[in-house]
Amino acid sequence: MAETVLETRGLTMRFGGVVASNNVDFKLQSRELRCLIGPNGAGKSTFFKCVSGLLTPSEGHIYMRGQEVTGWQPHQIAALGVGIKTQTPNVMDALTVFENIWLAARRFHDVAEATARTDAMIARLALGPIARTDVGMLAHGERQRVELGLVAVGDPWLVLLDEPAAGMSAEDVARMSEIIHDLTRTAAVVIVEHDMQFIRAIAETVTVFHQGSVLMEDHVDRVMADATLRAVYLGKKG
Amino acid sequence: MHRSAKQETLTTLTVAAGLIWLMPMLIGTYTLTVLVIYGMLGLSLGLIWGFGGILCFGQAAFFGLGAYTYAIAAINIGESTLPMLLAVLVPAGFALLLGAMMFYGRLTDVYLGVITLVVTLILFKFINSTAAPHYKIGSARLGGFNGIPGFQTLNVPGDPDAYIWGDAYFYLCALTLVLVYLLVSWLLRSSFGRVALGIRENETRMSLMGYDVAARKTVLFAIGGGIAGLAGALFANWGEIVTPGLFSLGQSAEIIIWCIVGGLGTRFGPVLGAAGLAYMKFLLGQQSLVDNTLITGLILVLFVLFLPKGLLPALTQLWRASIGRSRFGRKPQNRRMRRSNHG
Amino acid sequence: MDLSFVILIEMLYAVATLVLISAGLAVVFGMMKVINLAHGEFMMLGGYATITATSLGVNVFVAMLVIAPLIVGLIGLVVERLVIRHLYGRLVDTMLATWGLSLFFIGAATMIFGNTTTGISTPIPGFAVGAYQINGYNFFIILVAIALVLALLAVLKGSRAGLIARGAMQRSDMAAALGYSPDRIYMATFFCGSALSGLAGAVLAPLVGLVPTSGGAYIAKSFITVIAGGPALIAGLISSATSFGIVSQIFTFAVSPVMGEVALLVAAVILLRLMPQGITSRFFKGKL
Amino acid sequence: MSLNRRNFLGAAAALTASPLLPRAAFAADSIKLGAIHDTSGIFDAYGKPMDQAVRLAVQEINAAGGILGREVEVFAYDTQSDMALYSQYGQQLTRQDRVDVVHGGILSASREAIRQTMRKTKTPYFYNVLYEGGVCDRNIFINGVTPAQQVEALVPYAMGKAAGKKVYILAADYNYGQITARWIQKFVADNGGEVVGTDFFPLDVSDFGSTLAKIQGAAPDLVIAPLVGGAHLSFFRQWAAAGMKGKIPLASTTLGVGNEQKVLTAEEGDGIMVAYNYSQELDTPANTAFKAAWAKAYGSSDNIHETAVSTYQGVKTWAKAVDMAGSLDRDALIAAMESGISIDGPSGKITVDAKTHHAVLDVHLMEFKGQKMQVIETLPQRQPIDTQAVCDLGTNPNDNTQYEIQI
Repeated sequence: MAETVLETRGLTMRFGGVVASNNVDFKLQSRELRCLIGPNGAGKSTFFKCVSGLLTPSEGHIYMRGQEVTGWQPHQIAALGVGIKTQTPNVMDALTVFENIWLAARRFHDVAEATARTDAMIARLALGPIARTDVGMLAHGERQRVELGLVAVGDPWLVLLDEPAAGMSAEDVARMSEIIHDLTRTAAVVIVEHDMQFIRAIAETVTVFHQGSVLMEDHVDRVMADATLRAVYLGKKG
Repeated sequence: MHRSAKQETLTTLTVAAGLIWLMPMLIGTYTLTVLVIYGMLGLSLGLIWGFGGILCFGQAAFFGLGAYTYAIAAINIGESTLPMLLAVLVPAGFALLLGAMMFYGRLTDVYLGVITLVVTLILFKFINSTAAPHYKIGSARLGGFNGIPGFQTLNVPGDPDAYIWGDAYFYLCALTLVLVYLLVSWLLRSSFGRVALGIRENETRMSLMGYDVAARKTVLFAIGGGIAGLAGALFANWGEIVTPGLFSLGQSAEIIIWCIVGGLGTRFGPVLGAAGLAYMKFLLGQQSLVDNTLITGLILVLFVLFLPKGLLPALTQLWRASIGRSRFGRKPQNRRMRRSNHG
Repeated sequence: MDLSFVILIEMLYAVATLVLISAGLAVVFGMMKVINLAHGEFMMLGGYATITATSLGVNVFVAMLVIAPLIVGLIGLVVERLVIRHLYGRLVDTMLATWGLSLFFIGAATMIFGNTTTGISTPIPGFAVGAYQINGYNFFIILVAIALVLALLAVLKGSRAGLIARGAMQRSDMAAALGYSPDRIYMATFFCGSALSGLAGAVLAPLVGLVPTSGGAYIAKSFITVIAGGPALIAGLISSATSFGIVSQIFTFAVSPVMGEVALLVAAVILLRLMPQGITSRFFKGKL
Repeated sequence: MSLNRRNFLGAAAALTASPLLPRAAFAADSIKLGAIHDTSGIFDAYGKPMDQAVRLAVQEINAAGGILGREVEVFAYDTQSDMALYSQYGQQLTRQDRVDVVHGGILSASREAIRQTMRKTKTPYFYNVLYEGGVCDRNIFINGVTPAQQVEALVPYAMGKAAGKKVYILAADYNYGQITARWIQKFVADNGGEVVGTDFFPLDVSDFGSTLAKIQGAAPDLVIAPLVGGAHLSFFRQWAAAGMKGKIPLASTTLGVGNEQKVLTAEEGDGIMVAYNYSQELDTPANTAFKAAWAKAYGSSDNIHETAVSTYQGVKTWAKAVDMAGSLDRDALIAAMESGISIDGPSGKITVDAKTHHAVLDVHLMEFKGQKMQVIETLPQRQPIDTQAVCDLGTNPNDNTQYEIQI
């Protein structure tokens, strides 16, 4: 019986008079991979920020592995063993690749163990040649990969990724898919994504957001075939 | 990592010993003492600003608090050991409270600047208006604008009549600075220091990695406050009087200028900037052709415009560019100011 | 009755003074996101410009309202060209550079005018309210502050230049896209901001003894007022000046002028702790 | 500018210790006089003329053949209105330059910053400034007026000019102001008056609007305002601007020390009552000669003020005592100073009080008129009664305290 690692009940977020996220109920089983899609302004990013602690929801509850985490700070949520990656590459530019990943590992392990895990992660991500380079000097795709390394090195059981494939080359996207699949061996993964190509490549179940609410939730192929969705998605996005 | 740390400590000790031996032949020890103390004060801001990204417009508050704590405690106790300790703990505690208030309130850059500036002003205005006789802590009158003179100066622990002053006091201050410097180096090499660097670079990312950013910044801020307090106590012993001027914005400004000129993100830069600029001010007091404030201001503007990284990083880069390239063929790769020695 | 009227006037005067000393800083910060820490020294220079012009025989009101703003505005223009424009987008660096400029101006003024206190006397006589004599000049300051706010409103809302400026305030690239050089806009804004600082310094000059370090007394207060006001220029300026002015005057009358100043500072700390982005980030959203 | 250059050259010459002037007339080694004043920064209005006074006095001494046949050489430092630099230059003077005497210090804080250094190194120290009184230290000589000397004379005179007996006090919030306010309270009571309010203002307060309202609420017959510095000057402006002048008379123990009578307009200043040891308007031969000498050396005598004159007189008194002692030995000098020595300076006769090392001097009651301090009446040879009440170096030569005089 799979454990529910993430659950929201009646999650609502208002900004002034605007309801960005409206009464969202959401459930995620362990080692499940779920993509959140929807047009711009559909509320998926707001949902993501609420779950990762960057925003405190106006109403509703968030549970992780059965524990209520509503209103927790991001660092408290991350400390549970949740890996989070925000939209734009979010790394420490003036530090080297090694230092970036080492800092993430050090949060959960002692110095020797953190160093060993960092080396392993660098090898796994094929970052070896640039391990001693400042992240600020790297290309966009490499930075995204480094950030994925930060997320993965802590052995999370839940991973939240906001547009991991944005602005990447096809080659980078392929490598990214591989890493994400790797992650699902130990963790449940939530991905907010625009890139349908990428979603088709990796997703099974997707949740579609529209105007702050969950419009539908189904297997990717059925969702893609759905006429309502087409109207919503393509109508808005053109 | 261990080897390089040991090597660096050795280098620090050698250079320090050389300077402590050489400098008294060039400059009077009395002046040197205050340069050393300012160096420590510069280092305190260099630590929290250069390595923690916390721009504090009120470092003088901790400096003044350390000096006043020492003076008040020394008058009441009549022996200097406990007052010295208090002079570190009280400013550190104050910084801890202030830091917690600011960082848990998620205040950043400009807003942080305003709060630290305002708190310094409040302290200054308060201390400045304590001339009336009822402002007393124990048997120590706060003295308002005139400050507190005539307190017990540093003595050999346990023996209040064995004063440490003159040359001995210079060597003591210099040694203390070396110790603080090594302590800061150790701190920055430790995981705590590396995390602080990470926070300086990207707070959000670090908190998403599970680090309690507010707590870490608060602790770093308190350490900086404690070092500034120590410098303040040493300064009180040197000047044998404490005045509200220690809390002034002008004093805060000078500390910031020292760091900018010396080089942010380095440990030695702020020390160098502090000692160098303070000595320049001392020399300028012996002429009256050009106003000293004008020169200080000009230096600050020129550095921000043309050498924003400060002297030390610029010199290091120059050194690497000329010597480093020819001998090791390694290109300087750091975009910003810091180098790390992991692994 | 007389006393309460006097207190009311003093409160209005305190608010007006805060508006006046903060306006220049607020314009520059609101439009350009530049904190000009030499603002106090611009005020000091405005004071000296007034005194010098008056001693050369210029009518004191002309000196205060025309000559001082013009001269300080021009100084600001030079500063913008030489220093500020190299630092756009680097908030902390501009703060440090303008702090350096502030020291530079103090030194320069010391070399030119000396440290001896100078000043001019108030050009408006006092008058009686019941048993109390009131400084008539206070009314002049209140009037100038009101006129200043109205003028700012008119310019920002009513004129083409204001429209462009507001656009630049929101997004600097948009103004550029519309064919206006942001460089020009910034230059003009800094000129206006400096001129306002000069005006404030000039208008306040008759009330205080002027020395080259006079600016220091203003910069902290205006800095606090502007930051606590938050993103909306005029609404922020008025709301924070009003809150701080009233708080400080209550404590001034109840306790002492020092406690008034301390109360202002404490209020600022509490306010920023509660509303880290300033008053108008919570209230008056999207207003000017 | 020429003045600045002279200062600079003077300092440079002092530093290299090789004056270019012909020195054949003097014995081989000169007498070293340390001078330490704020000649830049916010206190330079006080410090610059004091520095000039030292140089003028030394110039005159050397022109008359020096002291003990030796030339006097000035070692001057500018403390830039920074208290930390006092400690620094104080050490420089005593340890490095090894001067024979130090004149200087302006604020009480600056005096306290160097007093112990002077005492430890046995360097005689002359503090030539009016101050709050109470310093009791055998190594220091002070020739400025203390509050009791001023207030004792000023209060009865000012109260005589007032319509009633109610007095309001506005004082600078630091040591000097606090102590002076207490002396005013005492002398007001002694003269049968009543103090209806006392307010203290830190030195940076410049807005007195609320204070004006408060004073009017209390409706006093006389306001005495020992306010200090540039910011406080605005009180006198705002007082006049509100039309209070002519309604309630005003007295001060500080206004005019920095030549403030020249900054206020005649309309603002006229009628304010003060009491000092010196006014430029003193019509004595000594003062006329002094002003002429000053004008000859510095171009104009406009910037002479009380502390400059005190400094001038301090140097002259020291020179006389060294001559009398016949040596530069500190204890011989102190003995000579304690012998009841006196000089006739621009401000009148100055006698050293052996018991306190303070000065017995003339206090002149004055009123501001047309940007000048007109002398109304001279009270000759007033004793420093406040310090005398607590300090007796004759019976207790090792005393080293600044007493807070209980009134």
